[in-house]
Amino acid sequence: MEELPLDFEIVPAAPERDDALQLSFESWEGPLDLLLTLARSQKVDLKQISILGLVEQYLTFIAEARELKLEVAADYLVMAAWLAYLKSALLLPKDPLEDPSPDELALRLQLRLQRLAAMREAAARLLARDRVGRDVFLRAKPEGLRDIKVRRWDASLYDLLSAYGQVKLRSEPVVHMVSRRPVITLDAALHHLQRMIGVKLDWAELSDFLPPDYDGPLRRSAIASSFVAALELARQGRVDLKQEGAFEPLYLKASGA
Amino acid sequence: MIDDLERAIEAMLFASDTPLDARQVAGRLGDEMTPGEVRAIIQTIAARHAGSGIELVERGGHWHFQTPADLAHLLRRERDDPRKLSRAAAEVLAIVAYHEPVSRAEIEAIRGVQTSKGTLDVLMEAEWVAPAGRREVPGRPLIYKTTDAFLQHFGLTSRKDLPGIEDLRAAGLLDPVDLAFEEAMGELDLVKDGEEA
Amino acid sequence: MIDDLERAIEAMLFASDTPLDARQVAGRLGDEMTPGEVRAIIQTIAARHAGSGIELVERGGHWHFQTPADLAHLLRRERDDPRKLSRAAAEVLAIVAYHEPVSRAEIEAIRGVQTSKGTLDVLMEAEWVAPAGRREVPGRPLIYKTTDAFLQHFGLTSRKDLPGIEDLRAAGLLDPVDLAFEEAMGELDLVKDGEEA
Repeated sequence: MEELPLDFEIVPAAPERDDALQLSFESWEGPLDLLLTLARSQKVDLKQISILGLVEQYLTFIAEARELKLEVAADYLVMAAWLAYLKSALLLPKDPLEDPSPDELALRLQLRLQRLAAMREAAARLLARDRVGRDVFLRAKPEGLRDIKVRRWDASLYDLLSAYGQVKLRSEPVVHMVSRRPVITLDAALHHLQRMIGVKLDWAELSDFLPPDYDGPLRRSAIASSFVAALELARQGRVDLKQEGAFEPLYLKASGA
Repeated sequence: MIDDLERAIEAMLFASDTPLDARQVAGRLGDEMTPGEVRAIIQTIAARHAGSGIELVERGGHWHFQTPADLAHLLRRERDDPRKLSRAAAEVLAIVAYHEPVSRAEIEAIRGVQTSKGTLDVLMEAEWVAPAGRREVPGRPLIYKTTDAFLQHFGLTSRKDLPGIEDLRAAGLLDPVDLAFEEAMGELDLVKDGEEA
Repeated sequence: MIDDLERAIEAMLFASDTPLDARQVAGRLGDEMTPGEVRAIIQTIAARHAGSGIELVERGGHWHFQTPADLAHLLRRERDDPRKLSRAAAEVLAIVAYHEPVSRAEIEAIRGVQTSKGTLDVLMEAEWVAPAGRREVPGRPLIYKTTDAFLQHFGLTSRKDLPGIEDLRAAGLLDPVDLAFEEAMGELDLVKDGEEA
C-alpha cells in the first residue's frame, strides 16, 4: 500500500498489544465514504475517475487492514465482495447478454460517488457560513412581544332574568309537585288477579290476565305488579304457577281448579 | 459612512446581555481608547438613533438599547378573550341588580347558597358591579351595586327597566324547572290520564 | 424625521424575540396595512441600518436584527460556540436542505449508510429540520424539510441562497442516481445511434 489517505487515524494500541497498530474505521461513514476518500487520492475529477483503479485501491486497503488483524465491519466486507465481482466483470471479455453490464454498474457507482461528494462539499460550505451565535449575534435580552388576553364577560338580559327567576323560585316556600307516573300498584294487581282467577279455569298465561287496553309504560308496570301478585297468591296456596323454562311464558290457574 | 469603531461599539451594546459602561466597552476593544473617548462615540450612536424605533439609553453610567416607551402599546397587545358568565355569577348579578345595595351576606341569604368570593370578583372585573360603601350595621359589611356599564351592556336605561316579579312570572321565568321541562317533553298528558284512571 | 409607522415597525422587529414576517407585523398594527406595504417599510428600515453595527436581515420571509459578521471577533469571546455538528449530522442536514422534502431512505441512499436515529434527532432538536408530512408511496415514509430557524442560523435569505444549489441542480447532482443513470444511458444510446447512422 503506497499511501494512507489523509484522514486515516493511526491510534497507538493499548499497552499490552503494542506490537500492533490499530486503524480506526470510525473515520469513515461507511464503505461509500471510504471509496470517496480513496477516489479523492486519484486527484482527478470524479467524472474522469478510473473505477477499476478505485476498486483495486479499495480491495488492497481492506486486505491490508485484515493483515493488520483489524476488525473490519461487515458492510465494508460486503462492499469488498461486490467490488471484487465488479472488477472481474470489468476485466473479462464483454458478454453482450449480461444485464446489467459491468460498465453500467461502474457508471452507477460513479454517479453515487458524485452525489455523495456534492453533499459533502455542500455541508462544508453550509457550516462555513456566518452562523448565529458564532459570527453574528442577536439581541441577548429582547423585550419580546406579548399578547395580553383581556377577559370580556358575556351574558344576555335573558340569562340575567332567568337566573333571577331561579333564585326567587328557590327562596319561595317549597311545594313538591311529584308528577304521577302511570303505574299499577301491587294492591291493584292483587285485587285484579284474584278476580280474574275465578273466571279462567284452565292454565292461562299471566299476560292474559291484564286488561287489554293497558299499553306502553302502563302495561310494563302492570306486568311487573301482576307478576309479584302471582307470586304472592302462589305463596298463599291460592294459585299454581307453571313455566317451561327461563324467559318462557308464565302460566297460572286457580289452585285445585 | 459610519466608522468601524462606532459600528463595533454599537454591535457590542446591542449583543450584550447586560448594560455596559464606557470602561467595559473600552476593555473589550483592547484598552486602546479612554473611557472618555468611548463615551463620546456612544453619544454619537445614541444621537443617530434618536427619534427612531430604537433608543440607546443611559442608566447610572451603563448603556443599553431599548424600544421607546411611547411604543410600548405595540409590544404588549391586548386581545379580547370573551367568556360566558357562569350561572352562579348571573344569579349574583341579578340579585345585586334587583336588591341593590346588598352585602355579600344578603346575597347569600337570597340565593340560599354560599357565594364564592370569585363570583363577585368576576362581576367587578366585568365592571358590572362595584362596591357602594358599607352598611352601618355590626361588622360594617361592604355593600354592592350595579354600574352604568351594567345598564349599558344589558340595554337598560335605568334599573327601573328591570321587569318586576309579576312580569317574570307571566313570562314563565318563575315556573319550576322540572315542571317546565316536562311540559316541554309533552308528558303532562300521561299524568292527567293517570289521575283519571 | 422618521415617520411613526416606520418607528413602530422598527420597534416591533427590535423588541421581538423571534423573527417576524410582514403579515405578523401588519397584524400587530391592527391590519390597517397590507403585508406588501409593511414589507416596503421594512426595506426602508433595513436600508437605514445598512453599514451600521446593527443589521436588519431577511431569513425565509422573516426579519430580525443582528450584528454584522465582520465584527464577530469583537463579540465572540464571551459566547458559547454554536452546537458542534458531527460530520454525519452536517451531511444529513445538507442532504435535507438541498433535496427537501426528503425521506430517511433517500438520505441513506445518498450516504450509502444507515442514518443513526440520533443524527436526525439532533437536527430536529436544534429545530433546523422538521417532519413535512409523508410521501404518498408504499409504506408512506415520513419526509423532512428544513425550517425558518435553519435559514436564520445559517444566514440564508431563502433556500435559493443555499451555497451552489443552482450549479448542483444544473449538473443534475440533485437528481436521484436512477434518473441520472437513465439520462447517461440515453446519451450513450444516442451516441451509438449516431455512430450507426
